[in-house]
Amino acid sequence: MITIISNEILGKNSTSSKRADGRASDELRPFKIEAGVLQRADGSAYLELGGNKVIVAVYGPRELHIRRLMQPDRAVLRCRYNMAPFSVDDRKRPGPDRRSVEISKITSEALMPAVFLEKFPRSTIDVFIEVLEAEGGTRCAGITAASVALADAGVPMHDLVVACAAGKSEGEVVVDLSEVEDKNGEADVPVAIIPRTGEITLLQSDGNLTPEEFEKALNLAIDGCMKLSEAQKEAIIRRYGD
Amino acid sequence: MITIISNEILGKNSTSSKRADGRASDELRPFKIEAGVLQRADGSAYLELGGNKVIVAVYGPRELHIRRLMQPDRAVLRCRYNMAPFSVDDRKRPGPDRRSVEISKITSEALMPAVFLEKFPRSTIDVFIEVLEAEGGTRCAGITAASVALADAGVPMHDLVVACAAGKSEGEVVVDLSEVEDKNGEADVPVAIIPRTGEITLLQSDGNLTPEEFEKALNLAIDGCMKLSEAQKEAIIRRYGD
Amino acid sequence: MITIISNEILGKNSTSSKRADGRASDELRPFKIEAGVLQRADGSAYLELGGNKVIVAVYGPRELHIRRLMQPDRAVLRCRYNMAPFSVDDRKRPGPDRRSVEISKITSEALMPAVFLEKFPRSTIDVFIEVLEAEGGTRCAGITAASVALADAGVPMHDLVVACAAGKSEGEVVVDLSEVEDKNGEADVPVAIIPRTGEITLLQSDGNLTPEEFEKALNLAIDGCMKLSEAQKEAIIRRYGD
Amino acid sequence: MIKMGVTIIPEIIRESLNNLVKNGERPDDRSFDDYRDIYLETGVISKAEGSARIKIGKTQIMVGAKPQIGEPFSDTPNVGVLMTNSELIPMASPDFEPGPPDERSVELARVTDRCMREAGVIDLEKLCIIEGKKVWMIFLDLHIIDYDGNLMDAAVLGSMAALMDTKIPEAKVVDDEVVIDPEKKVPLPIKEKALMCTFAKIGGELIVDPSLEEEQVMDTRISIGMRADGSICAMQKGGIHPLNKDEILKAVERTGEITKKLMEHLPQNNQ
Amino acid sequence: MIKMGVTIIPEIIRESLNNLVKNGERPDDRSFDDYRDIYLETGVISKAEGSARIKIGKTQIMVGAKPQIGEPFSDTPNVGVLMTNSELIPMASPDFEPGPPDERSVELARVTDRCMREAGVIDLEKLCIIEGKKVWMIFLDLHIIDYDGNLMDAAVLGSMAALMDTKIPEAKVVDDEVVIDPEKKVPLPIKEKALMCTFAKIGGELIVDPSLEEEQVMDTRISIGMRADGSICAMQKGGIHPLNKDEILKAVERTGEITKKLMEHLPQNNQ
Amino acid sequence: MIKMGVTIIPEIIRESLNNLVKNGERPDDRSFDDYRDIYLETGVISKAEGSARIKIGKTQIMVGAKPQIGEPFSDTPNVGVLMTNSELIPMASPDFEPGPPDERSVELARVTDRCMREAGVIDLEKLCIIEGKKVWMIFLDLHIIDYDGNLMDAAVLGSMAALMDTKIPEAKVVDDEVVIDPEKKVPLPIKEKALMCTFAKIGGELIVDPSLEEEQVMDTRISIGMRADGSICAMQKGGIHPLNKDEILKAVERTGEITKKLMEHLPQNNQ
Repeated sequence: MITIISNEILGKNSTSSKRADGRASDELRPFKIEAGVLQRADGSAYLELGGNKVIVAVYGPRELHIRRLMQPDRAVLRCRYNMAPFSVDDRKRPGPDRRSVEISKITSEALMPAVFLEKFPRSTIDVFIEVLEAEGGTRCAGITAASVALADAGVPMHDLVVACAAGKSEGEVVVDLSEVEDKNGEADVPVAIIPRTGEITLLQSDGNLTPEEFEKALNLAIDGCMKLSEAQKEAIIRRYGD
Repeated sequence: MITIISNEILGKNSTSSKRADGRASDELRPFKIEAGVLQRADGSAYLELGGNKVIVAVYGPRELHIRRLMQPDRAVLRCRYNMAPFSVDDRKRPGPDRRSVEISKITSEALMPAVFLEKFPRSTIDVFIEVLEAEGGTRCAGITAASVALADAGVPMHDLVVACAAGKSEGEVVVDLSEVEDKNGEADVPVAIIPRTGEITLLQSDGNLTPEEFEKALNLAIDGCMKLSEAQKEAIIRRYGD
Repeated sequence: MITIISNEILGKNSTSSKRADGRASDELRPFKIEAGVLQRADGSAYLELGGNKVIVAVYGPRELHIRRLMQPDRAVLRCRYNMAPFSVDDRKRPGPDRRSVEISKITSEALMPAVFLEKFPRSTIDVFIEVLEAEGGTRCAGITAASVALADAGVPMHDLVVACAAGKSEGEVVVDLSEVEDKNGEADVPVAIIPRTGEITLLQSDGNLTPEEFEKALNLAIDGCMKLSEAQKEAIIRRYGD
Repeated sequence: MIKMGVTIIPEIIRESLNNLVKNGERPDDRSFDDYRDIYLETGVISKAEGSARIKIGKTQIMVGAKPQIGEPFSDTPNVGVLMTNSELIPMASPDFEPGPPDERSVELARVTDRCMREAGVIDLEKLCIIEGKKVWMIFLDLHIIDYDGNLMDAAVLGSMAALMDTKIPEAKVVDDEVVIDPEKKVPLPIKEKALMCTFAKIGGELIVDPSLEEEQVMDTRISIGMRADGSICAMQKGGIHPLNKDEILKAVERTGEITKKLMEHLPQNNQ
Repeated sequence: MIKMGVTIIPEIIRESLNNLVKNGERPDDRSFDDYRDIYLETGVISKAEGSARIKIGKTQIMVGAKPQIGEPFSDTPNVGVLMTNSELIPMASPDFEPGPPDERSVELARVTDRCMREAGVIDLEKLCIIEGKKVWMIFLDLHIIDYDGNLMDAAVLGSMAALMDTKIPEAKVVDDEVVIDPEKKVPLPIKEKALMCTFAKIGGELIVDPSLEEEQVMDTRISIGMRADGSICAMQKGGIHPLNKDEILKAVERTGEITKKLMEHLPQNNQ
Repeated sequence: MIKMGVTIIPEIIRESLNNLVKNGERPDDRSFDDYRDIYLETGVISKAEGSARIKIGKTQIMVGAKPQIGEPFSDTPNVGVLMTNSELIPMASPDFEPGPPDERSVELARVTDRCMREAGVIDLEKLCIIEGKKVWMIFLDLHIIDYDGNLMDAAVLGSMAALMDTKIPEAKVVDDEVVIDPEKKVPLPIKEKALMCTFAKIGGELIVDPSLEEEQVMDTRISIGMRADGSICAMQKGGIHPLNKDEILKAVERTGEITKKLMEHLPQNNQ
C-alpha cells in the first residue's frame, strides 16, 4: 500500500472572487500564442493558457496515401490530439486512448467548417496537436492553436476557429476553468466558434446545468473565444506583418 | 480476497432421468428459430435453445475489398463468431480470443459445403454470429441459425446445414448438453450435417469416450440435427410461405 | 511472495584463467555450424556456440508484396530476430519486443553490405533468425549463421559476414562472453566484419571501457570473427564440396 | 460524421430531403419533434445482472450491465465505477467493420457514459465496499445489432433501462474480506433519471430522432442529455457544419418537452 | 484449409494425385496407414525444463515446456494449468507470415491442448501448491520450424514427449510462502499417454499422415486423439468438404491400430 | 537508415555533398568537429518532476522525467529502474507516422537508455525503498517535436539535463508501508555525467553532429557515448555501409575532445 500525504488545497480565494486563483468570473487565465515555432512542419503554433502548454504542427495539403479515406471533391482534415507522457501528474502511457480518440474527432469537426477543403480534392491536411503540459482546457487550447498553425501553413480559411470553455465551479458560472476548478467543478462547456459569424463548430457539455446556467456558460465561453481570437490574429501579424 | 458463497446445485434430477433438467437422453432443450429479425442485414435469424440466445446476420454476396483473400473462381465465406460481453457469467472482454477464432474457422468450414460459392467468384459472403446469451452449445446454435440467415439472404444452397452436440454426462451418453452438464461432463461432440445426405461438415470431440460411446454420441447428435432441421425449415416457411 | 533459493555460482575459476569456464581470454566457446538444415526454406543454417542454439532460414530473393518497402534499384534485406519462448530461463512471451526490434534492425544493417542487393531490384530477401536456446551472444551467433544460410540459399555475396563479441568481465578484457560473464560483466562489444576487408558492419558497446580497453576488445572480437569465419566456410564446403 | 464508410449519398437525394424538411415534412411523415416507434424490454438476458433491448424504429441495441468487484480510482476512494463500452459490430450495418472500436463507437460510449455519470443516475457512493480498496464496478455494454440512425438516444434510453433493471449481489465485509452472496440480490441504487434527445439539422431545421436516411444528408447533429428535473447533464455536437446559438438554445427548450414524453418509456420503478 | 496463402495447386496435379490414391498408391510409396519416418529427441533445450525435437518426414517442430507459478482459475482452485501456444513462424514456410497467431496456428494449439488435457496426460491436481492461490502453470510452446504437412500429429507427439521429459523444481510451502528449490527437480506427474492420428481424404480414400503435397490436394481432414487405453480424447475435422459417418467410424477403428505403433516412439518411462 | 520513408534524395545532391565534404567543407560552413547551435533549458514542464527542452540546430526534443513507485526486477531487488521511451511523433517530420514506435524510435530509446544506465548516471541503489518490493522507477520520455538530424546526441543531452533537473518526493517506510510526502522533494541522486557524440561518414570523412541534409546522404553513422572521465559507456553503429577499425578508433579519440566541450552545456550542479 502506498499512502500519499494530500497537498494543501491549491490557491486561496481572494476576497473579491470566489475563484481559487482570484480571477473574475469572465476572466481568462493568462495566455500567449506564437506562430511558426517548428521548422519541419508546414505550419505550427505554440499556445500557453494558464499552466497549459500546447504545440501544433500542420502538414499539408499533401497527398493522401490511404485510398479508402480519400474524398474525390475535397481534402480531408485529420487531427491527432495527443498528450505527452509527462504532461500530467501521473505519467500517461504513450499512444491513443478513448479520450484522445474522441477529442481528435471533435477537433477535426470543429476546424473543418472554416477551411476551404474543396480547393484540395483527394488530398489531406494533417493537424498534430501535442499537449506538453495539461492544466484544464487542453482541447480548446488545441483548437485555438491549431487554427494559427493552419494559417501559418498557408491553408486558405474563411476565418480562424477559436475555442474556449466555460463551466460551473463552486456554484458559479465562470469562464475558462482551471484544472482545480474543473476537478471539483459541477460542469464544463467547451465551445468553438467562427468569430466572424458567431457560429458554433464545437459544443459539449459535461455536468449538470439548468438551461439558464447553460445559456450563461455558452455566452461566457463565446466572450472568451472573442478575446482569444484577438490573440490569434496578433500572433499571425507578429509573424507575417500586417 | 473475495469469497463467493457457492450456489446450490442447479436443478434436481427427475426420477425418470439422470439429467439435471429431467430431459431424456435423446431430448433437446426447448428451442425456437426465427428468420428475418434484422433490417440492415441481407439476411438474419434468431435462435433460442435452452438458455442460449444467438442472432446471426448475413451480408452478401458482396464485393470483397481485400484482394489477398479473393478467390478467382468462387466466393469466400467468412464467419465471425462473437460473444457479447454480457452473455456469460463473468463479463467477457470485447474482441476476438483464441476460442472465438477457432470457432469462426470451423463454422465457416461447416457451412461452406452447402453453399453454391462458385456462383459468385471474387466476392464474399459474410456471416456474423453474435451470442447474446450462452448456456452450453453456442457453436452449434450459431451454425444452425447461420443457415437460416443465409437462406433469408437468398444465398443459393444445396441444403440447410444444421448442428447439434451430444456428449457424456454423469456416465451417460446424451444429446445437447446444457451448460451444467457440459461443465461437469466427461465429453462433448459437436456435429454439423447436411440433412439431405447425412454428410458431416463439422465434427469435434472434446473429452474421453470409448469408440462405442463415440458412435452413440455421433448418432444422437445426428438425430438432434434432424429435429432442428425441421425447425429451420419451419422458420423459413413462416417467413416466406411454403 | 515467492522465494527462490539462489543457485550456487555456476562454474568455478580454473587456476590458469580468471574466466568462469576456464577459457583463455582470447578463446571462443566450442562451436559448430551446419548449412542446409531445413527443407522449406531456400537456405538455412544451424549454429551452436557454447549453450547458444540458433537456426536461420532465408527466403528469397522473392517478390515483395508491400509496395511501400519496395526499392526500385535493389532488393531489400529484412531480418527478423526472434527468441523461442523456451530459449531463456524465464519464459519469453511470444512476439517482438523492443530488444528484438533493435537487434533485427542492426542485423540487417550488418548483413546488407556483403550482399549484391542491386542484382534484385523490387524484391526482398528475408532472413529469419530463431534463437532456440540463449546463453549470451545470440545476436552475433544469429549474424554468423545468417551468412551461411544466405550462401546456402545461393544469394550472391562479396563475402560471408561474421560476428563475435568481446567484453570486460572481472576486470579483464576477453572474447565471446558467456551468459554468466555477460550478466556480471562490465562491458560487451558485439562486432561484425567482412573478413576479406576487415571492414566492420556491426558495432555496439554496452558498458564502461577506457579507450584502450575498447581497442583491445575490438581486436579480440575481430580475431574471434576470423576463427568463426573459417567454420562458416567449412560448413559451406561440407554441404556443397570445395 | 466524418467516416461515412462506403455509403455515398447522391446529391439529388440530399436536395430532395432538404426540400421536404423545408416544407415541414419528413420522409416517414413524422413531425419534427416525433420519435419513431420505441420498443423497450428489460431483463432479456438472464446471465446479465441487468439488461435491455431497445428499438427506436429499426435501430436496435442490446444493453447489458454486469457488476464486478475492483479497486476504486485513487482520487475517489469511496466511490464505485461505471464503465461504458460500445461495439458497432459488423452485424448492424454494411459500414461497420470488425476490429477495435473506431471513433464513432468511442464517441457513442463516452457520451452515454458522461450522460449517466454526470446526471448522477447511480448513487456511486453506495457501491463502495471497502474504502480505497474494493468497490463495485458496473460494466455497461452496448451491443449495436441493427443500425438505422440515432444511436445516441437509443444507447442512453437502453442504458437507463438496463441500469434500472440491474440487481447486484450483496457484498459484506467479514474480517476485512469481501463475502458475496449471489443468492441475495439488491437493486442498483438509482438516484436520478436521465435521457438524451438528438436533433439533426436538415434544410435549416432541427428534427428530432434522425433516421439513417436523415443522418446521411444532415448538416450537423446535436445531442442533449437531460435529467428528469430538466437540467442539462450532457451535450455533444457532431458533424462538420456549424450551428448558431439560437438553434442550440431552442433545441435545449424543445428537449425539455420531448424528454418528458420519452421518460414514459422507462419502467416505473427500479425494483 | 481455408487460407492456403500464396500457394495455388494446378488442377492437373490435384487430378493426378487423386488417381494415384484411387489406385491404392501415394506419391512417396507409403501405404495408406503408414507414417513417414519419425525422429524424436528429448532434452534438446537445456534452458527448458522439458523439450523435444520432433520430425515427421520433413516436418519439424521444437517443443519446449516451462513451468511458472501462477494463480489457479477460480472454478478449479486446486488444479494446475496447462497452457499451449503455437507459432507458425515464417521460417517454416513461405506461406507463414510474422504477426500474431492466425486461425491455423490457434487451431493447432487448441487441438493439441485439448488432446493433452482431456486425456488427463498430466495429473494437474498434483500441480497445486496452495489451494486457490498458487499452482504450477505449464507453458507448452510449439515452435514450428519446417512445415511439410501434418502439423497436428507432430505437435501432439512432440508435446507428449516434451511433457514426459519435463522436470519441475520442488515447491514447498513455508509459513504460507512458496519456497522453490531449483536444485531439486521432480518429474512432471504424467498420468496418461495420448497421441493424435490425422487422415486426409483424397480420391475417396482416407490416408494417414498427409504430407504437404497431399494436404494441398486433400478434400478434408480428420484428426483423432487417442489414449493408450484406446479411448478417444480429441477429434477435429478440418477442411471444406464433408465426411460421412462410416468414414469417420472407420477412421476411429484404424486409429486404434496406428496409435499403438505410434506410441512406440515415445520414451519408455517418464524419468 | 533503412526506412527513409517518403524522402528520396537525388543522386546529384548526394554527389555534390560528398564533394563538399571531401574538400573539407560542410553545407552550413561548420568544421568537421563542430556542433550546430545548442539550446538547453530545464524545468520547462511544471508537471514533470524533471524536464528539458533541447535544441541542436533545428532539431528539437522535449524530455520529461517522471518517478513512479514499482517493483524491482527479481534479479536486482535493491536497485531502482530507469525506463526510457521515445516517440517519433508525426509532428516532427513528414516521414514519421502515428502508431507504435518503429525500429528507429526503439533504437533511439534503447541507445539513450544504455548510455545513461551503463555510465551509472543515476545511483540506482539509492532508489530502493523496500528491498525486493518497492523501488522508484524513473520514466524518461523523449518527445521528438522537430527532426533536423542527429536525434541521438540531442536525446542523450536532453536526458542528462532532465535527470539532473529531477526532484522526487521523499518516500519513507512506516510499518512496512511506503509513505510519500509530495511536499518534500529531493534531487535524483546523480553519480556520473555522460553524453553522446555522433559522426556521419560522408565523402570518406567522419563529421560530427550531422544535420538532416547530411544524414540523408551519409554512408553510415557511429554514435559514441562517453562519461566525463573519458570512458566509453555506449556505442552504436548505424547504416548499411561498413567502417574500418582506424575510423572507429579515431572517432573515439575525437569524441574525448568534443564531449568535454559538450559537457559545458549541462547545468553546473544537480540541485
